[in-house]
Amino acid sequence: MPDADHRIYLLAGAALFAIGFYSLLVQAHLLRRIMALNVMGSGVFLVYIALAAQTPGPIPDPVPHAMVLTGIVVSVCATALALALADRVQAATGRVELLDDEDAAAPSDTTPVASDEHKGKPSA
Amino acid sequence: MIAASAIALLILAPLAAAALAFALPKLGRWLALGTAVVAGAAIVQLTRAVLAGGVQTHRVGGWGAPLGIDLRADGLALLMLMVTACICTAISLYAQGYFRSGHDDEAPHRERYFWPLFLFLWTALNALFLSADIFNLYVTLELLGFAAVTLVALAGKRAALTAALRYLFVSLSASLFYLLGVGLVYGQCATVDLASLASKAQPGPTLWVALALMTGGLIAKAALFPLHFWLPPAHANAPAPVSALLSALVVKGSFYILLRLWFEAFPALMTPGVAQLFGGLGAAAILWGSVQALLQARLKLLIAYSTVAQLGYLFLLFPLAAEREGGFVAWSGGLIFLGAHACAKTAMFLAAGNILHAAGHDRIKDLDGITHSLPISAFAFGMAGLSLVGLPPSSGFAGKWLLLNSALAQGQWWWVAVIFIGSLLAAGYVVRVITHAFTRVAEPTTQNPIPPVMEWTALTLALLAVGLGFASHWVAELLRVGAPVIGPVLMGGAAS
Amino acid sequence: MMRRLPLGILSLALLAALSWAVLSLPAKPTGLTEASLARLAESGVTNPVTAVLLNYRGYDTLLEVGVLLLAIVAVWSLRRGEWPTGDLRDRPLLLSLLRVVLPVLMLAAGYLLWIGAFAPGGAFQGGALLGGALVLAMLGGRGRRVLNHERLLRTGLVAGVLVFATVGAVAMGLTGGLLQYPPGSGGTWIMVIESAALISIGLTLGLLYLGGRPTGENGNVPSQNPSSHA
Amino acid sequence: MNVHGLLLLGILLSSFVTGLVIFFLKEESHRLRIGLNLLGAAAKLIFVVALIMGVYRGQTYALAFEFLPGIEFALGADANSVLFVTLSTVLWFWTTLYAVGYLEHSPHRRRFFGFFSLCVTATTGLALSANLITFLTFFELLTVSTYPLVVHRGTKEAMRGGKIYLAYTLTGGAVLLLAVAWLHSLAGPVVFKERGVLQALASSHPTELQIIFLLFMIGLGVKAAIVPLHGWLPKAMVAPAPVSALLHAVAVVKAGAFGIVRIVYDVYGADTAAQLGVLHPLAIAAGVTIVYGSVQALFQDELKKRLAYSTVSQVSYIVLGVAILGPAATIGGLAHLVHQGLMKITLFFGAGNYAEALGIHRVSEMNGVGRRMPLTTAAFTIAALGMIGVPPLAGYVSKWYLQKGAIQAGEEWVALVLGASSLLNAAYFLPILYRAWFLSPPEQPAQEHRFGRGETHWMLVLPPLVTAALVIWAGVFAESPFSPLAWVKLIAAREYGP
Repeated sequence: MPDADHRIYLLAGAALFAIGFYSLLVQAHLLRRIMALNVMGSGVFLVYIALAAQTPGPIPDPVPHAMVLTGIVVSVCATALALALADRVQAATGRVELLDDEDAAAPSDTTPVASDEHKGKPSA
Repeated sequence: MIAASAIALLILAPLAAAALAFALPKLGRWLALGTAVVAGAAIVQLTRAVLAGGVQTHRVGGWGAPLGIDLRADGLALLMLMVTACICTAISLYAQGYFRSGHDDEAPHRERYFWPLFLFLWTALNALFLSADIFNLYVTLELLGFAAVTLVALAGKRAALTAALRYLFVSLSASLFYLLGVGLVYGQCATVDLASLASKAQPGPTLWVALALMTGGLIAKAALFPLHFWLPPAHANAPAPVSALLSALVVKGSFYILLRLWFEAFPALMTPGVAQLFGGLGAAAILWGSVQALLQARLKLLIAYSTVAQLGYLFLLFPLAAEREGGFVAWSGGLIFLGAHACAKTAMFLAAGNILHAAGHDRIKDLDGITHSLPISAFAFGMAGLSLVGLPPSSGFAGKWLLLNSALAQGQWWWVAVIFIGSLLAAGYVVRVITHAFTRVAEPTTQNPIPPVMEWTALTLALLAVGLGFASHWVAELLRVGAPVIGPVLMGGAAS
Repeated sequence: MMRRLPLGILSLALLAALSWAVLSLPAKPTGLTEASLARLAESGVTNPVTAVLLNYRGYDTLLEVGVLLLAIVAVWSLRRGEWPTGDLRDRPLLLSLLRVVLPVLMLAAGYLLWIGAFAPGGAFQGGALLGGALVLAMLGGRGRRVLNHERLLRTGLVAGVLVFATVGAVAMGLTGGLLQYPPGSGGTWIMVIESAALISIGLTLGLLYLGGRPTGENGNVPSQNPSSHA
Repeated sequence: MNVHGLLLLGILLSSFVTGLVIFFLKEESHRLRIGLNLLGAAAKLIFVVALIMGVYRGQTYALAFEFLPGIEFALGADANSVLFVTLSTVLWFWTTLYAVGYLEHSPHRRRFFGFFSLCVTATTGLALSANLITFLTFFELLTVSTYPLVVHRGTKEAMRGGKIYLAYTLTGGAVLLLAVAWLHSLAGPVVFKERGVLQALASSHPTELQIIFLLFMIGLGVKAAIVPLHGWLPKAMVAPAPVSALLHAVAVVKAGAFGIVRIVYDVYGADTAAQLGVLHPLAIAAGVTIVYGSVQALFQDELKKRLAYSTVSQVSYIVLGVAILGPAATIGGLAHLVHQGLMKITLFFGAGNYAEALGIHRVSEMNGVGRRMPLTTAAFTIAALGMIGVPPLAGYVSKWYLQKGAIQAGEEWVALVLGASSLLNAAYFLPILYRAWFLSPPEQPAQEHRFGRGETHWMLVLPPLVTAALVIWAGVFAESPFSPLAWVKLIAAREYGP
């Protein structure tokens, strides 16, 4: 078992991950969901850092460091993408939640008609 | 040296092409075709090297695991690379026509962004299949996920956008599960290298949880029942070439990682219970997906649910190949089936795309007129259907035959029953569509013209799906290189 | 809400499993510290993290730079950017602040890039500062002319990936190994990669703030391009 | 594999290539298509003649390549193959001619003749298959290529018939696949061989072999229309006449029957099968089918339906012959494989002509057709009498050998079945002949349309006359060395001889 001062970080990471997962499941608002994903991410990174910290040696293990750096960059990109997409969804559906069964509304919606493109999007 | 540069090319070429396609939008289509040529050549070289010299490993930066990252090309990886190259080449051709025909003012914008995104997807797939490092696999997964989600959203319709966002949520959370699992593995074994994990991994709480996290994430990405809910809307509402890519390749990426994890990195944890559990989920997917496909009113949704079902067959590989001794029958069977499904499903989605393009709808009940005016697409759909149902001598048959053979030889008759019922259901939903090709119509209704390249790519892939059956012998021999299981390719009487 | 209870239980189960897993980790995990320190000399840099990032596991970073580029491509394909609006004359402080801060940030970014070889720092940290500077500039309505120059932007954005890939290929030509730098010259190669990466990362992070492609970019029909949202 | 093996390939390709080319022809280019069709049919005929002569000279033919380890795609020409391939090739030639005449001016002829050729490719492939996998392959190809022919008319009724046809045959195919896979997992790759290959297994795994045999019979029985698996056949009557002719006389039902011959003689071996006790149930099923089919036929007014049920009954003669141990029964069954084909195709040609020329579909409308279409009706009559078993026609010969075999095997009840069925045959054929010849035609006939001077287009008249002539020949010259009978005696000798 890891010693006490690392245990706390590891457990905190686990807790953050679980909390994030829970709110991802129960929150309807897209923004909250995206934030939930970020919380999960932070939990994962915390675990990595704790792992790096507890290795013996003069410095903390640099490998998990680099991995976390990679992870952070990826999660920044993910957040940006999610936000942009969420905004498109809101523009198209006029709501900030995901309807439960979207493909029910699909058949009329998939006919590639140009006018269909414009509907529900606020014009400049 | 040749093998090494082939491996590097397979990753660098599409990556550079993607960047260039973004910097110089007008060149996108040509860059894609160029990539197809380069990738094809590289794969030929690599295949030669592997068949001659066995598994090819390249230590990036010359460091080597555990400090560095290894790229590895064995039979399995090569098969996946070949399938990817075939499908992506076909898509590059198909898309040439797809974005130029049809008359909505969105098309130019779509094409402008399709090419770089498509090339990123290709990069991600090649990198994924070549990587031998579970953290590096995480990066490739994210690359793959972002590209796939954005390509779905490219359709721009409401349904597509919603489906894309749901897909993104699933994909991101799944990746985080996987990433956390990787962290725990590193904490336990101090390495993320697939090859060296097998020796260091001792079953224990950490590894069980870690593997559970990774598997959960990958199952969600691979849309294995019951985590398939996101797939049908996403695959059905994406643009035709994208639907094809998603069904044929993207979901297979996660399945591939699952194989690597359970058969190569952590064989110690592959208990009979785990194997049967995978098989059970696969069986459920086969039955549920097929029944759903039978009930769909829209062609693309039918095909998407068929993907859910066909993915189930891949997971029968776990219980049937779990025994290292003689597991090779199911191993080669499942993977030949994978290739068959990739070609057949691509052909189907492309054919469906042509129909949707020509008619402006894909309601199955109103298809009568269409198939008369698009005989080639209809024929392609039929051919692909043959392989999907598993009629001999198609490659789908070869795969199912091997799975059946191993199930019978091991006395796991319940999988035989599942395959039997699944095939009949598949026949059901294929026939449901095909009958419309023969119904009598007064006069075919007028439709948008379809560029020939769109029809012929669909047909070519369909014929490939059937014809590859004759190559399955060769494929099986290729798969032997570096396979985690051994035994004859076929069991029974004289052979065993 | 009916769904909350089962989902809550599920999450608690997850938490329990995770805690169980982390608590049964080895007390003193070996990790790769020794290994990375042992070969630090060969890596061409003295900061172990940078060594991992750009040499030991440089391939990860190559794909990561790819992810950054992919992100901007994806966001641009989805939306049109929105410029921060409002009359700048209401914010004299911001404008005067910018005059001081922007050059400093640029400088700091460059410094971080250089120091990365020996101490904490590097292209990503520098890029973050650069991105911040870009955001400030946009808030201050500066550099619109540059940001409307599409070709220039795209070139800057892809620079990181292309240089990185080229370096990897060239190194392979010399040593036969992908991203395997000739002995002793690792530092130089890394510096080349990082400077290109710095620009791309900074641009990407800054432009992501726009939330879409700059309005200057001429799609086919800019006026009524449906996927726009300005 | 030897150079002679290429002859087998030639036999397959002569129709396969024709089919593919036809798909890519323009719908309008009739002459070219007709030319191709007849060319392909003629080429096939020539190849087959060459094959027969070769086999007589004792030349062996084989062609094989591996497409899965241990699974060969293998063609060969043993006595059984030659029997079936000759039948299907000869009849295909005349059916092609007939179809060309019959479908003049109808839509989608490109599609029709394309699949028509594929269908025959599948049939000849079945005949030439040297192992189970190859057989299975062509069996499924047959299903797939006949479906478009069945639904060719595209009407609601046709589509329904087609759906039922597929439901039956695809399920049958799946069961067959199961049987083949299971047998393979026990015995390894199964190559057809006189007297079977399972003697060893029969003692070690009797139960498995019995179940597998049952699966085989279900899978093949669907196509052979053994009661209660016959449901699709009357429904498939919606197909155009030439298709029905092909389906009933050569392709589908015969494929099933031939498959049963293969399984019993060349996979299990008659003795092994008997020793496993699986032949007797089969014989009973066949007997039931014979009687049931005949009784059903009795009550059909629609001519094609009546013929369909007659097929149900007649095909089981073959099965019966196979199911009864002993050379005589074998001779009877195999001879009927050929004779029934000749007779039945003639009957369907006739029915087609009545429909084409006189718009007559029902027995009750057939008064006096003999006077209006003497040639067609003459042919029809010969075939009908043959079916009843009037000497010296073909049907008489096969029935006689069946009787003999039954008595030899001590299965007296079979004699009763055959007798009853013959009476029933008479009961449902004679009234037709009576109406046709002796009743006077109605004053204003149904929509009649004439082709030139003859009673109808020559392409429609010639084929039935030829096949009728063959019916007589097969009966009268039964004992001559150049008759189907002579050939099946050879087969029987090999199966039971020393």
